[in-house]
Amino acid sequence: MNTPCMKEELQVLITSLDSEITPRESSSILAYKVPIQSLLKIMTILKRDTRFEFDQLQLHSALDWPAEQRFEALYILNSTKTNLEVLLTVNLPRENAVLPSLSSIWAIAEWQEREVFDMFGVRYEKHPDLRRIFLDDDWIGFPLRKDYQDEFMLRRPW
Amino acid sequence: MNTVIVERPGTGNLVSRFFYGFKSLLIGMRLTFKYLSHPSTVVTQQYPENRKSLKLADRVRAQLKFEIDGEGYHKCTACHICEQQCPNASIHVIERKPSATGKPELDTFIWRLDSCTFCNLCVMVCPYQVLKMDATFESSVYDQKLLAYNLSPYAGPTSGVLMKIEDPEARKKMIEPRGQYAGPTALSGYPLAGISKKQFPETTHQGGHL
Amino acid sequence: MVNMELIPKVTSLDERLGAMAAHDDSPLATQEYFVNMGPQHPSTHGVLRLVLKLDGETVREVIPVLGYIHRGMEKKAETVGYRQQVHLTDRLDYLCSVMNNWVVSATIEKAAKIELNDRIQVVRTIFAELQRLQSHLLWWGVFGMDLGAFTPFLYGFRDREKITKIFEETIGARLTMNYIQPGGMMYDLHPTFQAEVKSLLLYMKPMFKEYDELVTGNIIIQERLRNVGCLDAKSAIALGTSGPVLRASGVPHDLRKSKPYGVYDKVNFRVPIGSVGDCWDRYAVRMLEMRESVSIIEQLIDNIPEGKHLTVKPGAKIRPPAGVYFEQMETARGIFGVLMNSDGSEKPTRVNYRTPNFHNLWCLTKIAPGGKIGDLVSIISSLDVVVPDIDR
Amino acid sequence: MSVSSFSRNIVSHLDSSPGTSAALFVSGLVGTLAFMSLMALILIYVERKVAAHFQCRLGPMRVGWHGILQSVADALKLILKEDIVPFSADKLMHATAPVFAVVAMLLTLIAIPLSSSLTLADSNIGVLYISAVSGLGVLGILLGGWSSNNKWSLIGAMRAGAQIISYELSATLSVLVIIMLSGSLKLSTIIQSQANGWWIWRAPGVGLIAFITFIISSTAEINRTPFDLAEGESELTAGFHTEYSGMRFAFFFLAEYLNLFVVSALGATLFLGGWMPLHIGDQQGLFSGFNQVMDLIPEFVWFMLKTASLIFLSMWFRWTFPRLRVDQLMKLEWKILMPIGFLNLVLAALMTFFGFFFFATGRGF
Repeated sequence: MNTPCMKEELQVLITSLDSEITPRESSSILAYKVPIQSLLKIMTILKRDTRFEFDQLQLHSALDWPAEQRFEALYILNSTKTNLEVLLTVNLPRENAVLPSLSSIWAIAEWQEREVFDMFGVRYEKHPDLRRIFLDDDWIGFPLRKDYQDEFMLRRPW
Repeated sequence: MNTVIVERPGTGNLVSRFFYGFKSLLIGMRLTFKYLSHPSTVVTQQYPENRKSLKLADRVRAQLKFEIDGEGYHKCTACHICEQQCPNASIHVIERKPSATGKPELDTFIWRLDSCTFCNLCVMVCPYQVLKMDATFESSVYDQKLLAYNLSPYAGPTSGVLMKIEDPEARKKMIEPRGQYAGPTALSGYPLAGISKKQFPETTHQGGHL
Repeated sequence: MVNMELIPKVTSLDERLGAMAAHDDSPLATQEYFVNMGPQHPSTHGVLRLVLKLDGETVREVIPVLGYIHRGMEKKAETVGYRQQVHLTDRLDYLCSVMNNWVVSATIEKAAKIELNDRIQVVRTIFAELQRLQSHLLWWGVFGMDLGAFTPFLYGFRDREKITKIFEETIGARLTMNYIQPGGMMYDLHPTFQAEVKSLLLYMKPMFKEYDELVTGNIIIQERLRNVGCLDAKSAIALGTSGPVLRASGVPHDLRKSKPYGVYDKVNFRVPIGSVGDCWDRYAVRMLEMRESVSIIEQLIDNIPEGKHLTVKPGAKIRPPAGVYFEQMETARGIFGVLMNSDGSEKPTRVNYRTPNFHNLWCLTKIAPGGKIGDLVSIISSLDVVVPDIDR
Repeated sequence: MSVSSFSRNIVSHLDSSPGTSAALFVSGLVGTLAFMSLMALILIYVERKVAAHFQCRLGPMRVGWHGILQSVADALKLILKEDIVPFSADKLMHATAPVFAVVAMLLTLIAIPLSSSLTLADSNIGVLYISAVSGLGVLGILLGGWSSNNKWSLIGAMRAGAQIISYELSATLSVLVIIMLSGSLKLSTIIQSQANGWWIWRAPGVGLIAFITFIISSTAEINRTPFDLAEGESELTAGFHTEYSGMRFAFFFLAEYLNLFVVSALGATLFLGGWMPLHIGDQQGLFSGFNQVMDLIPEFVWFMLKTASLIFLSMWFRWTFPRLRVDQLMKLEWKILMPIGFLNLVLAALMTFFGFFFFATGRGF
């Protein structure tokens, strides 16, 4: 099932999808940088591909790179048939961060995206129910941004 | 993959299910009656009464303690490794430099039970095995402030330094006794007596923006 | 580039509920009403809040409202070093703390390229399976209690206590263990460990028969679980479920088999899967998993190789090279994954937990509508949610 | 003073002048209340102990020897507890509901014959009276659930209403079998008719089926597991008494346990011969020696033993079975118990007509 040869085929497939796809260095699993414009298209193709069948969105999260003024959205796709997994990352600006919603492809994305919105403030196009998920509706700020501060945070004195 | 499909509950007409159901209820009642009729199967431990016979495992982590030798001395050199490893800043090592020797030595070793998660990292990293976890679990008090302990019985050098001095009186001069609640207390949500404001800079509210 | 019209307005819970409340004006329509199930409710297993739209006894819509035990674990994880990461995961899914520890440790080991010996792998596998057994026993008891039978709860806890005792001997803790560390385990096995585990296995085997007599065979249980909360394989996958919930829907996806870690590739065990995906299948899959856990422990307990229990010095600094690291394993509730981003310093810049309960919970919104309140209770219970794991 | 002489005193009081009737009324009321409270306290203690041992526990052990005073301590605690009434509750209804529940039970209690002489009111429509008055209890539950202004309470109350009214049917059907066999509505006559043997075995099959139906439906009527949907704590937090605390909660609790006692006593009276000792055949028959030995045990003890065993059975159910779902509950009544009850009634009618039961001589038509 999960053979090295299949992994190579997957690499070939992903790089052929869009000319702007580049491998993401320094990652423990197979990872690619994807341009934001073609994200929805690439995800749809990967979901529908009969050979690999990435039927699960295993994880959706984001990284904050304050020095470069960007977020990096992470999508780990997983296949319950072939057990392959691949990490796709999308760079997006920190100001007015918007991503396309994947909830039409994987149902679980609806809530994963709500979490990323709650923690990073990334908003999603065509999201069916964009609300905060863990924090109060009137919470100010997005806690997992690196520059987040509030009065309850304790600082380690040493 | 070696899979197995789990069994489904039996189907059948109403009559057979009715009799099956009757039987299954009786089987369940037989099981519970077995336990009722065998008082030896009772597993209850009556805790405060059984204190004397209560036997906890050796490794139970319920309280941080100092290893104290027969003379009442410890081996802590105030190296701060445990303090750095503590994930919750529950340990605060305060050292002093007596003018006689000029060498840093332990003054008080503050350990906060209220924020400790008993992760055991401090015990693991201690280079001199000064710290140990103890099974004393009855540590509830009525005031949270009483959960900040000083573990060190005295302020002074390690047992290694002290034992080199022959004269007990001279040793006594080098050390100063410290009580269980001596010294200032480490990080917390509220200030405790003896902590300078400087150590805890006020954080201001700077919320992000939508 | 950004089409502002497509971005939905950020709403609040009140607005969401207000939109739901639009009711039918026809004279025959019955009045639907909202009930808050939780945050304090006996069968939501903690502080999970479900807003229910009910029509009499029938559930029309379920909206989970989270965050009542959100502690900002991921933010906290950014402030502590790699060695301190492990004990934080004890507090996520507190019933699988050893397995959570293992995932974090494995991520750090992968990042920092720490080698492990065979003893560590075998002992970790044994502990993971003991934990799975322990966790499922608790679930079994609570499941019985949610369905109204109080006695299984006590029996489950009685037998779980025996495993907890074994943990207490070797680890020194009963719930938040912090046992598996990057590079090995905190302690070596207790001298009596093997004997105790063997007597436990002998004890457990007849107990499974008792569980079947008391609960599995019971007609009321069978009728309450059969064809309740059916989750078909396709939506189970799309909703991101994992673990027993996914397998009960007939998808044989088990990381222990498909991406073996520890020594799972060296032991024989079966993966129980369901056929319908209802509450019964979820129940039966877990019951069979307990038996498989016993068989895995049985195969390993006599074959623990010799070796050190910790391959790195406990005080040594861990500084993995910069990069994203992801590791996932099969805990008792599903796939627990840890994603860490390192910048080469002593602390990770981002830690993300892919928790099984967060992903398993949402199928509730799809399978609960149409059932009765009692069905909702058995569905929640069959999903085996642990709320701190959802909220983090 | 033995029980029979005590009751003879009561009877002699009844014959005395009307001036003493006020004193009699007060003493009767106080006596019933005392008996009721004592019975509830004992039952709660026993339930906790029995439950504990079903579950490999010890149960209450601290207050008194083996926790024997535990329920007294609990009662004291409940009396001293703050009486919380929800802000938006219907205050009057909220206060009356527990009283309804207790009074209904109190009224049923007076018709139960504790022994041949110790009966407070041996009405000639005793069975009818009991089934009519015990129906009042549901009013308390409905009122309590409705007036609390809490949705969980309301759901619980509605469930209880539907459940009790439905199961009243099959309970009555099974009681009808005994009425038909004994030919009387008077409880003492029903007991007398079992002098040659209890109805549970004397009417082959029919008696047993009626007994099982009665046990199931009466368990449902008093809202005990597996039919505790009205208060099922895992579904409705506490059902109709979610918003009750302190003494009012204690009243519901009291009513629940007295209900258990009344229902078991009624079951014992109808099917197990009440205070009548275990007899096989009449005094001249083959088992006359056996019957004489059985007569040595006092009637009151017989009655209490039978009631206690039925109470134990109910506790056994409660600590073994899970709860039914609300639609299954209705299905069980209307699709299974009701048809069986009707069928059984027809069989009983045939049996009575042909005198087709054991020791039918001198009875029947």
